[in-house]
Amino acid sequence: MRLIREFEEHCLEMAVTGTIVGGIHPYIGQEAVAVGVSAHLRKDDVITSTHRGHGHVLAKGADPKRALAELYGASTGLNRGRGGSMHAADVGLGIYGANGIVGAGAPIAVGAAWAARRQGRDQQVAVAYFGDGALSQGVVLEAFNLAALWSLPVLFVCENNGYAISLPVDRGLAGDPVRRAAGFGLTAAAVDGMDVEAVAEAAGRAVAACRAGRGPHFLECATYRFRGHHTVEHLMGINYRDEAEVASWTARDPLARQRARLAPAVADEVDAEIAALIAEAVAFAGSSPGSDPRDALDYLYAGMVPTRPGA
Amino acid sequence: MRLIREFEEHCLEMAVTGTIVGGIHPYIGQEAVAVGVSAHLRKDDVITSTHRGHGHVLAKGADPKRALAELYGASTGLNRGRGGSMHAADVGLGIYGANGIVGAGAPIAVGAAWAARRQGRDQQVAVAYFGDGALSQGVVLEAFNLAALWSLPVLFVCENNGYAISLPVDRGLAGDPVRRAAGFGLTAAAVDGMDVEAVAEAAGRAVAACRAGRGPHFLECATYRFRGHHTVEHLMGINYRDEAEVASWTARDPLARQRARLAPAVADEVDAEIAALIAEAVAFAGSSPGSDPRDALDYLYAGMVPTRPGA
Amino acid sequence: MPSLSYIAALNQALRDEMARDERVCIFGEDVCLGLTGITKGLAEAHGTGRVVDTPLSEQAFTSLATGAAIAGQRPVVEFQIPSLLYLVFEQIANQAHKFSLMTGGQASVPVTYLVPGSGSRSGMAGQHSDHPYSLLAHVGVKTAVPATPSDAYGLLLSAIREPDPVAVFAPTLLMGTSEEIDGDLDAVPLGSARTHREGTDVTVVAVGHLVPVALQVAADLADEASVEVIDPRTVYPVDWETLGKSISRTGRLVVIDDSNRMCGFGAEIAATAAEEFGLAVPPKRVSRPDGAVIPYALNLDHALLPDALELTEAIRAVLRR
Amino acid sequence: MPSLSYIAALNQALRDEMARDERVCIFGEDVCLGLTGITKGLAEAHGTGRVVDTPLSEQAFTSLATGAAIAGQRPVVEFQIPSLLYLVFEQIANQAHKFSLMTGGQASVPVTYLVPGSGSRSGMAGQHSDHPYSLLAHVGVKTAVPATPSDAYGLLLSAIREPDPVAVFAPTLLMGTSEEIDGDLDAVPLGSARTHREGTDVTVVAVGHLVPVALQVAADLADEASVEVIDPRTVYPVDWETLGKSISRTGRLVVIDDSNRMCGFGAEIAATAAEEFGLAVPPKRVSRPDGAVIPYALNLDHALLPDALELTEAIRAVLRR
Ligand SMILES: Cc1ncc(C[n+]2csc(CCOP(=O)(O)OP(=O)(O)O)c2C)c(N)n1
Ligand SMILES: Cc1ncc(C[n+]2csc(CCOP(=O)(O)OP(=O)(O)O)c2C)c(N)n1
Ligand SMILES: [Mg+2]
Ligand SMILES: [Mg+2]
Repeated sequence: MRLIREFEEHCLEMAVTGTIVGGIHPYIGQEAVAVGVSAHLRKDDVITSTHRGHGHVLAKGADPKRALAELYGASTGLNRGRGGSMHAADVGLGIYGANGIVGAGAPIAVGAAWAARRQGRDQQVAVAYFGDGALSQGVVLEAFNLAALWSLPVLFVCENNGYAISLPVDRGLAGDPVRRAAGFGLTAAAVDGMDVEAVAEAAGRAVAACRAGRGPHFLECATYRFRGHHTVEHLMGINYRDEAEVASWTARDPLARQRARLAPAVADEVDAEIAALIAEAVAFAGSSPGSDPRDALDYLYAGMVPTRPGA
Repeated sequence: MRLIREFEEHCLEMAVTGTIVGGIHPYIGQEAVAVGVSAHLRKDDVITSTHRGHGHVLAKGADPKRALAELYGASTGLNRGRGGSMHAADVGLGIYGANGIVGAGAPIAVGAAWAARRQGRDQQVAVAYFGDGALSQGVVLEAFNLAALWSLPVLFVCENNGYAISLPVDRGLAGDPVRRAAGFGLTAAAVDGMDVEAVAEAAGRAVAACRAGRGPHFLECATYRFRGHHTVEHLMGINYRDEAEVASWTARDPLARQRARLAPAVADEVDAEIAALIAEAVAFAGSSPGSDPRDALDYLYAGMVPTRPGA
Repeated sequence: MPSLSYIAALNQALRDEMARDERVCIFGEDVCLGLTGITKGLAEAHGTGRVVDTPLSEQAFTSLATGAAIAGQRPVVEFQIPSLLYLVFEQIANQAHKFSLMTGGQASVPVTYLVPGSGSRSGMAGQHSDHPYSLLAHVGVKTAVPATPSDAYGLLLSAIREPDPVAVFAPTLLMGTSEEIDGDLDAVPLGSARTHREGTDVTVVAVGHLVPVALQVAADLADEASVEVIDPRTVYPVDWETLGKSISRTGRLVVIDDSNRMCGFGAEIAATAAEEFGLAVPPKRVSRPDGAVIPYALNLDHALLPDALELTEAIRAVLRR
Repeated sequence: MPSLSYIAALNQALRDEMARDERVCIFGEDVCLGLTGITKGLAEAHGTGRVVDTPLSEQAFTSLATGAAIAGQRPVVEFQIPSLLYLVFEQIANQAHKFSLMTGGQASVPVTYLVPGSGSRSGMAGQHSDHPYSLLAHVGVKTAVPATPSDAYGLLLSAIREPDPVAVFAPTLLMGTSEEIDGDLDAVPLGSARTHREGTDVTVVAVGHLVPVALQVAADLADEASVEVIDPRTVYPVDWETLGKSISRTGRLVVIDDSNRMCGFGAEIAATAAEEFGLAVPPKRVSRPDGAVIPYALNLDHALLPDALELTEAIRAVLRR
């Protein structure tokens, strides 16, 4: 959690300076979800992530150096500087990408689970992360049906942070998430997404059940983003959440709660380790080269490349 | 029901002779649904229909003469011969069209309901018909959410005829329809779709509740199509339903059941009336002119018409 | 002379048309807050009954607008990302667009699809940087790409008043621009091009944010050549008359637009010019490459976009022939 | 010489490739039954683990194929109606197509989108009669429209083997055709045109079911003119070399294809020819009209489709110049 938090704090600064272009969707406040879930994931398990993906990607094991280099647009980045924040991926680690389109990752995860079963990798699971807003997106609901129908090992993790940009969940969603998911035959539960141990426990049960062939699961994690939807929000000075609400959630900071459970010396040690990792990542990303603009279309096709230039 | 049945029997013949091109999706067997629901609809209520739409359209009050003329491709048809079976509409009667894309009508009905409320027509309802297959279509599920969220006067009528073409409902749908709909906050119920009085009773309750502002409703009607999915199926000689199953459902023919409830003389009178109506429709459609091919692009735009020809 | 920004112009068009016509209503994500700037203040002015925040259900609310339109409303639907048009392509191209012909003219679908922030957003990468107006033009949806604040005002007004579906793209690179306005703002008819600069040697057809680029290039080249710059304003329908007259006169054509080359808007202009307008020399297109996906890193992003340098070279090349 | 039908050719390609490559699997509606004919017998041969009947969830199963492809499968996705591509445009254009570039080449998405019964189905009306291959070409998805059974076999084989997404359209009007085959069937490379008839006066570029139409017209005009008929076979990528050589030689071009005129495939061919291939006279396109919606009545349906008569007139017109 500390790694994600520090990584993002650094990104927030770099988004202001313009080293990171396009801004980011900060995950700060939601770290317990990605970390609690990932505690049960193996390297060959697959995840699909969202526009708010740094936490998922790092928790699944992506190298912070290459993740940061990606955000710097460097050729050493996870995606060689082609993807940036919203598309960060490490396919070799089963990270099938953050995604700029809400809900788009869910059926991709179902596909990975289908392939795993087809290929006899029975123990493998796929995790689809998405927000509360994505529960109104048709393709996500279609994906629920496919996963349940074919009893695939998919864990759908809904990070309910209360808002889809400015839309409160009760103005976006009729009914409640768990009941909706259950209506598709998913085994569904809710958990406190501000407590990494609670998430880990619930996710552990769900992942084990998936691995045991007991079909897809759905986990609603009640959480909160401490920052704006996207870094540009701060510049715009818009506001749709009241201060008391924000304060009541920041008081439940998952990092503080977890720190309180650790011996202070251990916590300090973790902090120091993380600080070193971040420093290393910053140095790496900062000294990494960009790409030659003549290579802007590299990787467009894996097979025959038919592309003509624009002029 | 008799009108729909006879209308379609005639269409089946005409699809074989080629007078009706493109074939039809016969509604035969499902008549109780459209008729039971429509018993409670007023002229200004709106419906959206499906590829299997003749029953819905006729039950809502479309003129059988012009409906048949449409299928003959005549300029006197409901859609002036431009729409055919899959797009038959009578907007003046609130019939916003059959639809060639499964599930596509559901959000259109929600829009009509939204507009009715916006315009102060509080008593008006909108009915969206669709099949069991459509319950797996994202846009239908999104429409459920919008209707429930905004508490709109929409009745979703799911005609569960057991199959989406060759796919049995239990191989297409995880969970069951009523539970799925309820998961979106719809008031949901199931009814015997082979009994017009049962449908009428359930639909009556639902429509009244919609008119009273008690939000959207969902009605699953268990029914069966007595024929193939589409007339072309007969030519192809494909088969995916076993004979005993078909027989068990045809034994529950909604027309026969209803006839048994009527005095024989009354039933005979209805039959005679219908026969006359059909004869009139056949004469009308058969003597109606087609359209001039130079007018093939008429109605493409209601406003400025910018179209250039293809050669 | 008051100054009008591009965003304010779109906002004003919505404001005026909502005041004039009760039937106009707005659907979209975060439209009450006015996240994109375009709908700012409208919920306060007209209530959340007419300015409606939607859940992330683009497909359903796009067709909801269709149903509402048939029932007598004049909905405007805002999309936060240009590629969301892909998500609702069925609802626009196969439902709304076809309703009028399929019903034999019983009803049409007066919906406006508003796409603020189209084209590259400089660092928003592959899924947020498309400019898919050529797709809508291909299927026959009327489509405007206003290049100036006053055109933005006037075209949006016309779009809302048109009885058919109309898409309006507001390119990201114009969202921050302003214009001095003298006189009243007025509706701009769909299908009417605007000749921004007259010239005799070559016709440059430029779309959206590339109109100011073309004007700058024309000014820079003033000593070398007399460049006519025309903005079609709507990419469908195209004002063939204005374009044809100019191209027939100059005999030379360069078209610059920000969609992919293959089957893009530039292809249509070049093809029609070649067929009908008596070109003296081969035309040239400046566009994105075939099948372009915009990379994240800024220098790579920019490398794929049509720009002033490419336009300059293209103009020089057609003049050399 | 055995006779091979178009449908049987597609079926054979799937059969052979499934036998050759374990990773190939099929998703779609009613594919086990083989409703469209193309997948007939495959479920029996390879099991319902590899030939998978899907619910009506086109968007989810299209992206499911994407996920499965990244995970090592080679899915073929069948769509029952050409306009279902609109419904999944997001999943194809914004997800599958972009994955390779966006991830810096970490993985690509080898999925084949199979569209049997494209174009008019004679009486299936507005929503079942489109031919939207130009849309895929515009966004950069490799797209084949085979005109003969042997090309259908060979192009589908190549599509499945290609590491990128590829769409294959099987026009309705060809589904009933057959061809005498001598020798073995083989893969046909994407991006390789086929010159069906050599000629010296004019180049006709024809797509899909309009290839036999063009050949018939060329034969009928044999006394008047020497007509070269080329089938690009893939509308993206285009075999510019073959087309360019022919057009440069004849100096005259007519392109006939079954998509809408505006920004369609014909526009691209005409534009590129005008730019690069040294046309002696203006080119001509034969296509559907701008924004066409196919009406139900057969005579109206046919009135909007490109046909032999229009092609004959277009050829005569370019020869007259
Ligand atoms: C399909 C789609 N619609 C709209 C957007 C624009 N958008 C990006 S994030 C977002 C809100 C998402 O809310 P939620 O799913 O709750 O995730 P959160 O941002 O709260 O993490 C919106 C509307 C998008 N990217 N994709
Ligand atoms: C979105 C979409 N997918 C596929 C099709 C092809 N198709 C037409 S009807 C049908 C089955 C529909 O099943 P259901 O909804 O149960 O209605 P029924 O035919 O049983 O009345 C299919 C797959 C279509 N028209 N639209
Ligand atoms: Mg949220
Ligand atoms: Mg059914």
